[in-house]
Amino acid sequence: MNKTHPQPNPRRKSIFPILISCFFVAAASRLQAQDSVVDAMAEQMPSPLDSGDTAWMIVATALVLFMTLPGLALFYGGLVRTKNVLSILVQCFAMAAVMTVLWVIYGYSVAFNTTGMEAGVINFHSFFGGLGTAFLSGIGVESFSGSIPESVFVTFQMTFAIITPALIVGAFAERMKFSAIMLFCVVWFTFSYLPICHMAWAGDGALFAEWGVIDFAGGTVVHINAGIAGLVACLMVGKRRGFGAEPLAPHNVPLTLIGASMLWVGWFGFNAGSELAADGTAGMALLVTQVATAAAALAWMGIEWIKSGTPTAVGAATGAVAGLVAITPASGSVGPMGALAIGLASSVCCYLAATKLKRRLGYDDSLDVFGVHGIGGIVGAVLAGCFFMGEGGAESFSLGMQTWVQVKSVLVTILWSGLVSLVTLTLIQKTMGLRVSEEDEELGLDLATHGEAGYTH
Amino acid sequence: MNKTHPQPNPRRKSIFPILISCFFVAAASRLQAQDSVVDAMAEQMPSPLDSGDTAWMIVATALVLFMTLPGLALFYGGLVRTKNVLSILVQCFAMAAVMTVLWVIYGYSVAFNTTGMEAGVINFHSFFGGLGTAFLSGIGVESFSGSIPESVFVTFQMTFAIITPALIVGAFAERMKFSAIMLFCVVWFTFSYLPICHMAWAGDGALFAEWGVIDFAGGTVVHINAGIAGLVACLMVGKRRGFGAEPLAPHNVPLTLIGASMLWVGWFGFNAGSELAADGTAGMALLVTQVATAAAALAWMGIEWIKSGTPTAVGAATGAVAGLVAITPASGSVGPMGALAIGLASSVCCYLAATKLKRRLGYDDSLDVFGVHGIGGIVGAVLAGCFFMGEGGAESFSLGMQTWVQVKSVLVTILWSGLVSLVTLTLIQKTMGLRVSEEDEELGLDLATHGEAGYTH
Amino acid sequence: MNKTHPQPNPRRKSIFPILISCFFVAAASRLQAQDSVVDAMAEQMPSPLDSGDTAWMIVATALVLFMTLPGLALFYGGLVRTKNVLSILVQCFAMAAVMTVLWVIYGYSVAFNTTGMEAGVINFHSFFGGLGTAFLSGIGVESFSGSIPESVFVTFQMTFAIITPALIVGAFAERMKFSAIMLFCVVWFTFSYLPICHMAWAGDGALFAEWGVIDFAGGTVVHINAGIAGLVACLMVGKRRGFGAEPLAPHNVPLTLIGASMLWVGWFGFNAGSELAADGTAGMALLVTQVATAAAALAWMGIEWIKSGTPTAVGAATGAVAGLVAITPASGSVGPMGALAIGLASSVCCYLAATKLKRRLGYDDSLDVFGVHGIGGIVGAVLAGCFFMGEGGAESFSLGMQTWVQVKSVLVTILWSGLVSLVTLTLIQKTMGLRVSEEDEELGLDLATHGEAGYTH
Amino acid sequence: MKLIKAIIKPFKLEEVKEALSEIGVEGMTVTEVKGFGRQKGHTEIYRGSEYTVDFLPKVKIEIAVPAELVAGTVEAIKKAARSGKIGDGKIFVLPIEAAFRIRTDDEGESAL
Amino acid sequence: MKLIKAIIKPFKLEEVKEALSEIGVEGMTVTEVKGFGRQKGHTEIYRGSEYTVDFLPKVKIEIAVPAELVAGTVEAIKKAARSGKIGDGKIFVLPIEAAFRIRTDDEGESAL
Amino acid sequence: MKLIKAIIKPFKLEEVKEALSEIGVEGMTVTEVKGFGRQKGHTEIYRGSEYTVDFLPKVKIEIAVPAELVAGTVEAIKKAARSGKIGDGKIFVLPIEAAFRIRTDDEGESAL
Ligand SMILES: Nc1ncnc2c1ncn2[C@@H]1O[C@H](COP(=O)(O)OP(=O)(O)O)[C@@H](O)[C@H]1O
Ligand SMILES: Nc1ncnc2c1ncn2[C@@H]1O[C@H](COP(=O)(O)OP(=O)(O)O)[C@@H](O)[C@H]1O
Ligand SMILES: Nc1ncnc2c1ncn2[C@@H]1O[C@H](COP(=O)(O)OP(=O)(O)O)[C@@H](O)[C@H]1O
Repeated sequence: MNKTHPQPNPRRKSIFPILISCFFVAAASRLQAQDSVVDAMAEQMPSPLDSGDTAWMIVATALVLFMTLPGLALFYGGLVRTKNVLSILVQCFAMAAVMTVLWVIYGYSVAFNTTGMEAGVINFHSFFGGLGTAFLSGIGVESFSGSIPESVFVTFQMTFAIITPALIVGAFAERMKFSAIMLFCVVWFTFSYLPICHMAWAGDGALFAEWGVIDFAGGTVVHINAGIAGLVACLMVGKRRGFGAEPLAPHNVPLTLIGASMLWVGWFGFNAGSELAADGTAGMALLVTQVATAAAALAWMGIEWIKSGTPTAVGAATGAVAGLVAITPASGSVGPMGALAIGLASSVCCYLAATKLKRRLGYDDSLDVFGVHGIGGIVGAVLAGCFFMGEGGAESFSLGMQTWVQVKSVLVTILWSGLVSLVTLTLIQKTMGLRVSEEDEELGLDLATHGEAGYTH
Repeated sequence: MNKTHPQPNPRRKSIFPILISCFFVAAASRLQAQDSVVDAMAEQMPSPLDSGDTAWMIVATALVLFMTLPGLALFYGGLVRTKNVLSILVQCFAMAAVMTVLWVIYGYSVAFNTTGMEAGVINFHSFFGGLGTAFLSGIGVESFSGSIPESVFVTFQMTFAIITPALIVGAFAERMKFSAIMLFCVVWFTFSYLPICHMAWAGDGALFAEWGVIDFAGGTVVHINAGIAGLVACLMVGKRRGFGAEPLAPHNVPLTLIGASMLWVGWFGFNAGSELAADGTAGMALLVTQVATAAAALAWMGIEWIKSGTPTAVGAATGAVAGLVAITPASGSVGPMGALAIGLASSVCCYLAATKLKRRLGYDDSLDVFGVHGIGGIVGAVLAGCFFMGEGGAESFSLGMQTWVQVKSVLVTILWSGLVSLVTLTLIQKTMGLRVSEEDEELGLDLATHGEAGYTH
Repeated sequence: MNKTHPQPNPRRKSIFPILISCFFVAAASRLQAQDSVVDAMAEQMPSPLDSGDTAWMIVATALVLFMTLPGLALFYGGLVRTKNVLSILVQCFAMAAVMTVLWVIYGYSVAFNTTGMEAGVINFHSFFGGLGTAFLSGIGVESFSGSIPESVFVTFQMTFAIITPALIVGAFAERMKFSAIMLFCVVWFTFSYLPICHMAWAGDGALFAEWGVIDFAGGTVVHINAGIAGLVACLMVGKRRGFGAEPLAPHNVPLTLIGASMLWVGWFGFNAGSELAADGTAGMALLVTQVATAAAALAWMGIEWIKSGTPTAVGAATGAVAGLVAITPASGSVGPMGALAIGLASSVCCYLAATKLKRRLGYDDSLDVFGVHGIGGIVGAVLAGCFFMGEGGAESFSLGMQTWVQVKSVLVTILWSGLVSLVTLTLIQKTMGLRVSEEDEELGLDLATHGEAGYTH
Repeated sequence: MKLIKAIIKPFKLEEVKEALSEIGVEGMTVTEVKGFGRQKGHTEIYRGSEYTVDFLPKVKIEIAVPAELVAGTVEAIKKAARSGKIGDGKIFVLPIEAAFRIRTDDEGESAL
Repeated sequence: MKLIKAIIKPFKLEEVKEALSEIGVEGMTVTEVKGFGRQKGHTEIYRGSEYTVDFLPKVKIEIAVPAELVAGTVEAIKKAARSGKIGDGKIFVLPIEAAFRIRTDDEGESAL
Repeated sequence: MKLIKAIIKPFKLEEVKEALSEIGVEGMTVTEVKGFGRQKGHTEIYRGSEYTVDFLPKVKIEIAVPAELVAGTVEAIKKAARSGKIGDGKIFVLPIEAAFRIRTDDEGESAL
């Protein structure tokens, strides 16, 4: 909602490269001539650049990439068994690489291009952006998005497009084919990530924006979206061998804690960066992110302490992530006391989902993608409609229209992502198959798929 | 000394929530109406916000949190034995979570509220701040502290309040009860961290400020304060089983080196961030931090090379930390040559403390909290009174009044923290006990206290 | 080329301390008096400080240090065998410590002092800077370099001087004497790093600057320079015991992936930081760095997938680094499509070098310093002369004069670094010897040289 | 008394343990080992060099049993550990001359 | 010659080593193993699922000794390794038919 | 059948494996162990306290062979594993009473 997005720029269309043309050629042959007049004009206007905002957004971008590499990779990598640690790391690396390339080819354009959008009108472009900025056509050193260079905006948003599919892989860890994962994620990125991102953040005329949904940093776009995809996928891929019978315990909890800490720190870029400026709202997002996370970590450890007397390390980390997820959509509008409440609520709900619900229903969401990101995202998205902070710092709570609007956006996201995931995975299953052979699962994906062992003593 | 602190704000008092009222209710019901006039006035004044300073301080905050999670957690975690690695990680996580919550409830107010303070007057409020900003009452998106949002100042200072008690846990690693640790740290935070922080940084009327003490980034507040608490605690908790007889060697030195490196990098946020702005002083703090750290790491490795021919990895890391600690109070006032001298001096003193002194006196300060933070903090605090940099970059050395002022602040901190620690630990020992059972110590705290193993092969 | 460098400052000469005088004395006795008039004048001019640029450059400095500690240390540390992991970590730590001290003593001055330089004139000072800023003489809180404090510029450049020799150690990992490594690196830093850095970045009158070479962030200065030194060194030190016969497999691939991720994230500071400001060029450097890295990681994994069906984790990491290296010199002048091309090209070339070429020629460049940094740097430096981005974002490709200029700078760097390395290593070999004993190599450098084991279970 | 040494595939450990519990074998000692035999190792690739990993992860189980239980124990292990693929492992039987329980002063079969 | 195999609790290793040194046993080989027996493992919790860890960490010591030293060695181990709690471990004695020192051409008892 | 247990220096493993292959020994089981013997450990330093590491890393090889191959196997190991320095290790030969291949129903020497 607070995203500044680039205005549609007429000269972009003139050099729009045909999508299917090889990008290599595009790199070498972009036409230069016709832009000179427009450029000359641009040079006479005072630059909108704010160096402080730019400084912050470059760093925020680095922080969000840091969340995936190495943050999430380690968080997940530590939770699997020794024989599968590299499979997780490779998947996260591959996701970062593939999504980057797709983002510059068409992702950024489908997500943020505003051609054809109109305030108050719901049309095709309320769901999908146009292709006018495909290949980042027309984005140069002098292109701006608000007070920051558009290149920074492009890269910042790219890091969100990287982490979202990377989050999903936790749900079917330790058993899904690498090729199937990559194919699924590319399709899902195109047909679920990009449109939900567009609906939420492309500005006037986009579905959620028209509804007035509050999703500051990605409750629907990132967490619910990924959480639902994870749930569908783990149901379709099936349980790991030994699930329920053996412990399948994490092989390296310190790695998981390093990862969780990096997620925590990187999330400041995610949430406070979503303001796209270094100002009071960014500052408050920083504060409430910290408060919600702390409250959630505390709550999870507290529940464990009460239930079994042993507050665990994995619990502390999982609780922290549950808090981070839930504060995400609300981080631009709540105050510290609302953040405390959101953190506590999310931790309790995610705890129940990751333990009771999962056991009851018997699905093997290996690293609790649905349990933490799906549920935490829903809790946060809904509560973002209840808690508000006034200008003087006074906070209030209400259950009203905004809450209902939030619920609508949650439902749309659940259905959309669920449907895209279901269809895509069914097609893959019918053709190339989703799952590695029993033998490969037994040997471990590291050796079977990547021909490498994680550790050699 | 260079800290900008928020001015007391009359409207805050009107909505001061009673401390004991549940913060949950507070979150939902803060009154909004009466502030509107004041807010309207505020809006007409030009905003004091500097986006560059804000950008830097958001990042500095992230860097200081990064020092604790995962920095310190790994530095300490690698130094203990396999069976206790998670206990350290959980303690650091729990510290981050608990101190965050306490900080927003009352910590920030007790540390930085200036009600009742007067330049030149020593009174109760020279030691403790008032409760007017408890629950961060009145701090909104438009509240500023100097040129940055007050929310950022609150969070930045919060990260200092997190790392200080987290530092202490190294002294009694591998043997103290988790419940006793948490209780001790909460009490110590309230009665030792908050007042020393207030004395040093709350501005005119605060004890150290009145004396003219130089403590740019926390020599007294953080390092001496924690170092003394660690010494008292490890004396009271007693030695680890096997101390002196077996090696009790670090289980994973690479983890320790990762942690030390993160401390090093994060410390730029700690020291250069303490300027609260992105300016020449911050830049110089960056430079001198790097120089002192390098000199100290070099010195420690050099001593080892001379003594045994084997410069160790743990030695390099410990030396670096000794340098970082010592430059902390001086980082706003010395130049690069002074930093070289401080780094070398600190490394030599800490080396002697962590080896000779500890062996001579026979206490088991497991991870050298006193040896490095206590001693390094004292060296730095005193030498901060000796080395100065003039505006043109010229540096000078003198032993004079300033040195004496520094010594006074060191002594106050030692006595204050020592007393608070002694009383608190005695009470805990008498009631719930400080130490785990012999069996649990043997089994390891990970399984005994947290019901989890660090590594599963 | 885009580096802002400090103007020669007349008052600096007046307090130039004699290099051989003990720096300790220098620290204490810098003269203060004569500068007062100049300072008074300086104070009346409006400060050139831009807080946003300063904020970014402080962070960029932290990011580049982060690349070495812990980034590179872990990347390399994971790739060696268990028994040598600490040797790598200690070498990286020691490099950071030693280069910092040398940088403030004379390095910065030899690299960036502009005394005696004149546009259009090639003389001694086109290769070596003067000693006027040795001991950072005259650099104070009010010294600026462009819009940022000179202290920040000094520290930022220092981090480049740290990582470059640290890169080299990968070439002769697991077998070279620690003392020989340190001696070699000190000499090489003085006679190869400093002059190449001066030629490229000291501004008008410097060799590469006069030629019009494009080296935005260090293709020649850092990567080719280090890659060639690595090649010469690994040839002279000889192969590891068992090379060719046994696998000598990495002991901890997750460590390597953590390190590679940190290199990736930190590299934003390296490349976007080389703009020395938070502006559109920095933003574009951020974007193209990300794109080239992703393309290269993808290409490496793709090659492996095609050749053996198993895209490896080490391959993904190595590919990413190959992309990062190649985009470095070009990151200030290409656009995203050029970056894609450079990333792909580099990955293919480095893959061939690290596998075919190395096997064909039979040298043991243990961690592929030449294969990735040398070759990737050459690919990037040459292609930086071929791809250009116009102001409106249009990109073009040409093979012309600029390409030839780039090739010349590459050749100079290869010859210069090769010669310095050869002479230095020959002298060391003749005197103290380059290599540890067979027994020590067998036992592992950790125990043999550093008296410590990496892991204790 | 005899010492039964069985070398099996790691993922069969749980099944073997259960099979032994069923026939009343209450104690055993397990070691992670690397096996070299007819079973071919997989191929790993490192920086373009292929090499075959000869040594495969196996698990060694040592069980001290009274002589009369040897046949049943061996049978139980064979059944539980068999996957039918090459590399399933071996069972060796060695003589034990004396056995002691450290905690008590039990000796011989009562120490098992 | 006999081979003494002792399975003990890990934290007793130092004490056992010292006890053996005292009676003149100069060599031994130690392996980290996992034991399964009467001693109950602890309970771990992972994401809300409790499970009991059956296999406990133990240390196996192998010592080759001349037949006449067996009794003394067993006694020394028993004394040093006993904590009196369940799970203290076992000692087995096996026959050795030949022994060699690799470095020299010593055979039999002189090889020990 | 006999069980040959050899304790050697880790870096000799490859050479021993090759020597055994040459004389036709096709199977073996390898364990990482720690050895205590005449060979002195190195000294480590931790925070100013020196201590000697007594236990040195060794590798234990277990090979079941028909009785008639014992002499040749021992010889091959001795030759390949000898460095001539203290700590080269030991070879012990123990009797095996029965052997089984898990995959098939082979027993005795045909199971090896
Ligand atoms: N002669 C032997 N002595 C000791 N261990 C052996 C011997 N032969 C095989 N092994 C062990 O048994 C394992 C399986 O043997 P292998 O020949 O691969 O298959 P199979 O058991 O199907 O014959 C090996 O990995 C090794 O650990
Ligand atoms: N029959 C057996 N064969 C081999 N090892 C055994 C056997 N029984 C017990 N052990 C080993 O001895 C250890 C201790 O045995 P346990 O039954 O727990 O207690 P105790 O030694 O007090 O009887 C076990 O963990 C296992 O390693
Ligand atoms: N009596 C013994 N029983 C079992 N293992 C032994 C015995 N003596 C030595 N070893 C093993 O053999 C290794 C080498 O023995 P050591 O006495 O150091 O040298 P050497 O083999 O040259 O005599 C030891 O580290 C240990 O693992």
